[in-house]
Amino acid sequence: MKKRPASKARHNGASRPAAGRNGQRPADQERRYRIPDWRLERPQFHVTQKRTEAGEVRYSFTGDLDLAPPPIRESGYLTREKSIELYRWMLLNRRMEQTLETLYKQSKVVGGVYFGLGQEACSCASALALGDGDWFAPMIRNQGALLVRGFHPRDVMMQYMAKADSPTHGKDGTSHYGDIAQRNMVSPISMLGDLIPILTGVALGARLQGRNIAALTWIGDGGQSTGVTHEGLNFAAVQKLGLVLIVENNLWAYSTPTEMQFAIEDLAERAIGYGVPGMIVDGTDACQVFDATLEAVQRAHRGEGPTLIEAKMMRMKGHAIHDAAGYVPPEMLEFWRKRDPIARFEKHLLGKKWLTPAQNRELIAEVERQVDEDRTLAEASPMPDPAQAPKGVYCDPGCHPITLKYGGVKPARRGGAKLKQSEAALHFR
Amino acid sequence: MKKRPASKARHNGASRPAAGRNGQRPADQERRYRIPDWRLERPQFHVTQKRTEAGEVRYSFTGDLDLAPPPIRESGYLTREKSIELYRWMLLNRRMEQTLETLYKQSKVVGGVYFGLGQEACSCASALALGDGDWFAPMIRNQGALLVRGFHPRDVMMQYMAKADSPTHGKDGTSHYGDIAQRNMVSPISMLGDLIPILTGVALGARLQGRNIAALTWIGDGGQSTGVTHEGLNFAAVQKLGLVLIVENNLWAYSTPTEMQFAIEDLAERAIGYGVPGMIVDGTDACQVFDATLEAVQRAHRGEGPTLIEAKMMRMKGHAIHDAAGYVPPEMLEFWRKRDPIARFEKHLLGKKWLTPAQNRELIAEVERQVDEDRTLAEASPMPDPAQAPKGVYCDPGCHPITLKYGGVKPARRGGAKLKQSEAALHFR
Amino acid sequence: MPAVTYLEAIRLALWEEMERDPNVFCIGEDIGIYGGAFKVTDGFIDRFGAERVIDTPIAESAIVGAAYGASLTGLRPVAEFQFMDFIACAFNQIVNVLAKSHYRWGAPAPLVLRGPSGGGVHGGPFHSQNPEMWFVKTPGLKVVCPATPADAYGLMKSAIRDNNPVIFFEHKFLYRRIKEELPNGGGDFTVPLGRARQARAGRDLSVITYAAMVHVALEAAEALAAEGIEVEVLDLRTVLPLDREAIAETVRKTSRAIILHEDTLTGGLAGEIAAIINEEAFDWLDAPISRIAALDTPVPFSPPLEHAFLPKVEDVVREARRLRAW
Amino acid sequence: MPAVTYLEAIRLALWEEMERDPNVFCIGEDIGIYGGAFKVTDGFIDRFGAERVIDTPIAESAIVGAAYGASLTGLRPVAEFQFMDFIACAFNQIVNVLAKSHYRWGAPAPLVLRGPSGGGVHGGPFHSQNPEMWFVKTPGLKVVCPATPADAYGLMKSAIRDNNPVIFFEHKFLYRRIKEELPNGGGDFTVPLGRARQARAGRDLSVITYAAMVHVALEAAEALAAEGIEVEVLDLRTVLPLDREAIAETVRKTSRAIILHEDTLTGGLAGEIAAIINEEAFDWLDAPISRIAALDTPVPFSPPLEHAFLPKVEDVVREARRLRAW
Ligand SMILES: Cc1ncc(C[n+]2csc(CCOP(=O)(O)OP(=O)(O)O)c2C)c(N)n1
Ligand SMILES: Cc1ncc(C[n+]2csc(CCOP(=O)(O)OP(=O)(O)O)c2C)c(N)n1
Ligand SMILES: [Mg+2]
Ligand SMILES: [Mg+2]
Repeated sequence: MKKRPASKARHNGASRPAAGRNGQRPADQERRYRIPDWRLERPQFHVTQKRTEAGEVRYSFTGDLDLAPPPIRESGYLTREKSIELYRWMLLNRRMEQTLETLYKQSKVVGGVYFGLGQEACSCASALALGDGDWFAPMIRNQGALLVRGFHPRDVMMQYMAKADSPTHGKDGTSHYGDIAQRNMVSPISMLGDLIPILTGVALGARLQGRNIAALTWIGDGGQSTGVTHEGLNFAAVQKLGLVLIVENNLWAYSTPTEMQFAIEDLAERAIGYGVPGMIVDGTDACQVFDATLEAVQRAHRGEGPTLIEAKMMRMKGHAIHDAAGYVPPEMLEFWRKRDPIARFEKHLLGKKWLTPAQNRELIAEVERQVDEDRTLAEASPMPDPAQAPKGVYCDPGCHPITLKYGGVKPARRGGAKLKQSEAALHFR
Repeated sequence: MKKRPASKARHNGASRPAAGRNGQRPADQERRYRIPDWRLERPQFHVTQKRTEAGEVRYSFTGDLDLAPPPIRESGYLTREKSIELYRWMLLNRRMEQTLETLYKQSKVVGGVYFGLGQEACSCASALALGDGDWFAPMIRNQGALLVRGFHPRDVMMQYMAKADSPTHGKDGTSHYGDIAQRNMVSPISMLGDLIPILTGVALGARLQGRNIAALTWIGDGGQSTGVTHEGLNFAAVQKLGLVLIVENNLWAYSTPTEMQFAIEDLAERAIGYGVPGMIVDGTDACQVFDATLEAVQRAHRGEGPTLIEAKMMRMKGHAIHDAAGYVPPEMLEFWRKRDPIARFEKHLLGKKWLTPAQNRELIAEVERQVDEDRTLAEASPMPDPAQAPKGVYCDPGCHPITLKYGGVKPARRGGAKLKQSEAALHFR
Repeated sequence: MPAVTYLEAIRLALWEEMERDPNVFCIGEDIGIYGGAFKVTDGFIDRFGAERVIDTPIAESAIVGAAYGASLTGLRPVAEFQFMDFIACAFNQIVNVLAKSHYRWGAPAPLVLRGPSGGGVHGGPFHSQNPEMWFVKTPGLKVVCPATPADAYGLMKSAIRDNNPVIFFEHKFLYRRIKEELPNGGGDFTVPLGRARQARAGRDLSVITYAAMVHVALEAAEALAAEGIEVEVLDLRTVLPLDREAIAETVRKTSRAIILHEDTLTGGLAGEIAAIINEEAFDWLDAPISRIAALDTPVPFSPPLEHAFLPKVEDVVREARRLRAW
Repeated sequence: MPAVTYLEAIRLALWEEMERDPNVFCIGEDIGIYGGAFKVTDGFIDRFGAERVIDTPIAESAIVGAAYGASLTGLRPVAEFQFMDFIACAFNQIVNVLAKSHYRWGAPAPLVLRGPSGGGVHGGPFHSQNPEMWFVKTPGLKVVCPATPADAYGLMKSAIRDNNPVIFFEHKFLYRRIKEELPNGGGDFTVPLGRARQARAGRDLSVITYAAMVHVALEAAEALAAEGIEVEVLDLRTVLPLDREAIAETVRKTSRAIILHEDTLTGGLAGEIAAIINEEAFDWLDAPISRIAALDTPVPFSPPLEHAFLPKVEDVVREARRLRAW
């Protein structure tokens, strides 16, 4: 009988003292886990509910505010060209959202607008780390990821304006659309966490067809409290499926600080309970996000299972455009404003001379042109025809061929097992 | 601005290297957590799906089978008297279940029968560690806990026989009943994990009324995969509520081994991700279970929040009586049969001379008498009157007074805050 | 007392109940310092403290489970869903635990689950649903869908004082669109659960409806009155339990019935009511019962699509004319 | 080919579909080596391997989510719920993700969610439910409730081949109680979704029903035939989409209708069908439509209580006599 080593290597490199045989051990055995933390600074913040002297309950804040913004961590993978591409996506992401804000103010948007301000590095760099055959499913703040993966600013704009030519033709809004034919994108779902088992299933479907793919999705510091997050990640871990889960810890979940969402320091610690690698990056550092995601993607491609990456940053606007975020201690915004991901990356590129100031200006101008053009196109699209409202609930015969993304399952043909008679659960006779 | 120490003590005693300021650290930072493991042996088992030469897929087993059963770990709390009481509950638990099996074979049971064979120490010792004002909610294998908390074997028997005098009067079966008036017991719910937020809520209700109580429930190695387990434990951790969660790792979830339920060694590791104390005990050692639960209960009483205790043991029968458990490698049963919790505890008590063989025989005989008497009473109860079927769906006026278990909420009266006008979310104008 | 909006009426009722009974408490996402996504509990935390206005993690099953647990200790929790669409995330707890609690083991569950539902605000497929039928289908629950500020106030008080789990759907389209003076000069009053209200008397035809559609029915009734068709509008207010007598009575009086709801048609409440009418007033019926409901689709986002999706005044007018001519 | 039970018919259909189409796979709890709680997939893992017969952790939302995800890559997952009662734990994924998928963003979800439902086996409140109305109420889903082995076989094949999410309720009371020879000599055949079946022809009265109650209706029809009342029994087979024409046709023929289902009364399918009859056959009706359904309670455990809870042959006989005499 082969014995299993007591301290076998586990995904997160966990180790513990070898099991003694019938020997009593101290009651405080320590376990060690590696949670790589790539950040170049580790600010501590603490937000609690306190009653003010005026008798109101407000958030009270303490934190490391006096840190100087760190440099960008050098990437092990990003070439000059790729870096500039990434920078461009981030610019496009921001510019598009600024334009959405304008459109909103002009009452051209239906409903609200969600922003990823301050989180562009996280959305864009992670999406850029995916390979062609990989899948992703954005959350509402990952509008940059859509651009990276081949959608146009006009697609997003038309969604917000509920136009006929939007990807969903007005059936849904915001960045709630997807594309299984070309861009391997699963549409966002409002219910937080639902995408996690779904992306796990996408990876499962690919593996059944003989391909280990990466399936990337994001979840907030708030959304990770949902049960489906747990179910999905655990299933991915058990099945060793290539889920790449980026936990976007932007310190707030709508109006609620992280302290009221979980009782641990770092959400990366959650990885331990699933036996998957977990790590921490600075979500405002595009290089860290890119490298960490790329390594997770590579792991997925090698069939080594899921990875949890906690990206720390700050939601720099309210929950959506209607929310002035008056509950957020202003010092926090101040602190993070100095860590603007685009400004930091710009400085990094300029500093490395990968980008000259002139090239930078041209890039910015070009991005603005593109957004303006798209805006014109988007505005020109008509509203949908009401006759479309009842259509499309079902995929009726002929409506869609079902395409096997990776060529279909090639079953290993086995023996001559035949269907045999079987017994039902007896006490339900 | 007060800075938060980077390595402040956390619930599970987690520590990590102090955060360097803007200094790059190695990418493999280690974190240390204390997961006390009180077991006196730490067998390793490993079950996987393998194709046999005959072409069938079956479980293949490797494991530490050659260990000699360890002694019982001395309790820090159990007096002689309490130990004998505990032993008696375990005997009663087993004897009652044996009688249920007999009743089933005589076709007197409606539906199936669930057993806690091999898990009596876990059910009884944990329930015994609760104080009077504490609450509990058993799972199907914790029938021993019902006895400890004041129900009679006849109550359980009548439930299984669907009798009119059963606690639910035939409305529900098995151990699916509860008692909020006297015994502070929430009825089991089939959907695994649902009890966890409920017990958290019970503790919340008590705290609002000024009492820190312990609220104990159990969850299986299988059931812990459910989303609601995550939601409930996380909420308890955030609110520091006195949930005591005993994870009964009996190596199987129906027909599925733990290896296919989670990708970690020990479910106690899950505690880390919630920032709560987690530990491991031998579930067949009544002293370990009692001491660990008692300390968790004391922590709850002190308002220090939840505790997760993983109790390792083996389900010594099939999932329910209909299930012959042919899928279980027989070596595993063999191994654990030598670790019968009752036999071990009996030996412990005899060895300590806390019980003489004569006393032991008398105790056993008395337990048998009690069960036989209860069986007679239970069998004599009539089946319910069909006219009761439509009744009791609602608690109509007068049907129940709502009793405040801990005297009700005494609100801290605050200032003269008045209801003022308010704005709705703007983008839903 | 000045007129209050539908939203203010709900806030007021909730506030007063918390003042009256310290065992009432609120639990939900962002309900504390923020005061809730729609600001129903704005300022509550200042008055009642973080102990009784509990901001939770985003975990609907935990919220419902914890509310139920607290109710077992005798308290009366009021749980908010940020949007009632998210009630689907706590579905199992509601239908399997709460609804069966009293029948299975005699434990009352005096709690309220409340939040905004309904469309017409371009909320799209995940922020516009009318999920009442999931619960009307489940014995053991009570389900409330008020249409007016006064009813919202009085029903909220009844819901909180009830010993059963009550699901309270607040129609978000109405939140700030309708205003009225509360009866009883602003003093405490309740509206009993399970009783419909005659929103308008008429002799020619009954429109049986609830929630936002009551206002559509009333508008249609105005228009039809000009044509000499006198429409009676029955506002159900509570959809579980249903007021069978009131339904029977109005149909026996008018012999023609339209059932109108904003929820989708198939499996909607209209079927249930059609069956009740059939059982209670078959011999009085002079025309088939007409159902007007939303399209059998998810709620589309774009205004022209959502407009096509929702039942409209002209639909009621058209059906009324058709039935009248039957 | 020998006669097969309802359960064997389902197994056979599933097995043959997995043989025919390698892109069909099974996922669920204990479905592998154990072959499922009711042994529907017994031996499947030996034939198709652990890759295509996937035993999961106990996590219904993960199962449904993963099945949906896999379907997006073109596969056709068949997910088992150990009991359909546990479908409540995946409710949000089903109604908000699967059902809306095609409408929202054009992604078909060719998958089947299947498992045992229904009472009569003393399973108690958590192992006996008929949860079909939660889904009939939700546009975008299809819902199947077969009553016979042949239909179970043919409908399972159609469900697997359909490009929409299909919820397939297998009535556990029928699993091993009924047997029949499959048509087509045991060769492959399908039964289209959305089409009812005349289970018995008659001129005096229609009983419209589905699943296990079809057999109750047929037994009642036998008894009534002896009294000279010729009952037509319509077996709906698919409850979403409903076969409106077949419903209209039988009522136009007999002018009297009983709707019978095992699900509880309020919010049950009978209401929907009553409305359809009203819309399609009002002028033909000679008596009120009668609904026979389970009591509006959770499913009680004890046999005498469950017997009182469930609709019975004598209920149908009594109602048939009453309607006949109207
Ligand atoms: C299951 C569920 N409950 C509630 C909501 C409402 N809601 C939408 S976003 C949000 C806050 C999310 O916070 P977080 O996950 O941290 O993401 P962030 O907005 O910070 O990016 C809430 C409560 C939801 N979408 N889903
Ligand atoms: C949510 C849910 N899904 C499925 C089931 C069916 N089921 C009942 S017990 C069981 C196995 C439980 O295993 P475990 O949690 O390890 O407990 P054990 O039986 O070993 O004590 C399953 C799958 C259930 N009760 N609840
Ligand atoms: Mg956040
Ligand atoms: Mg187990």
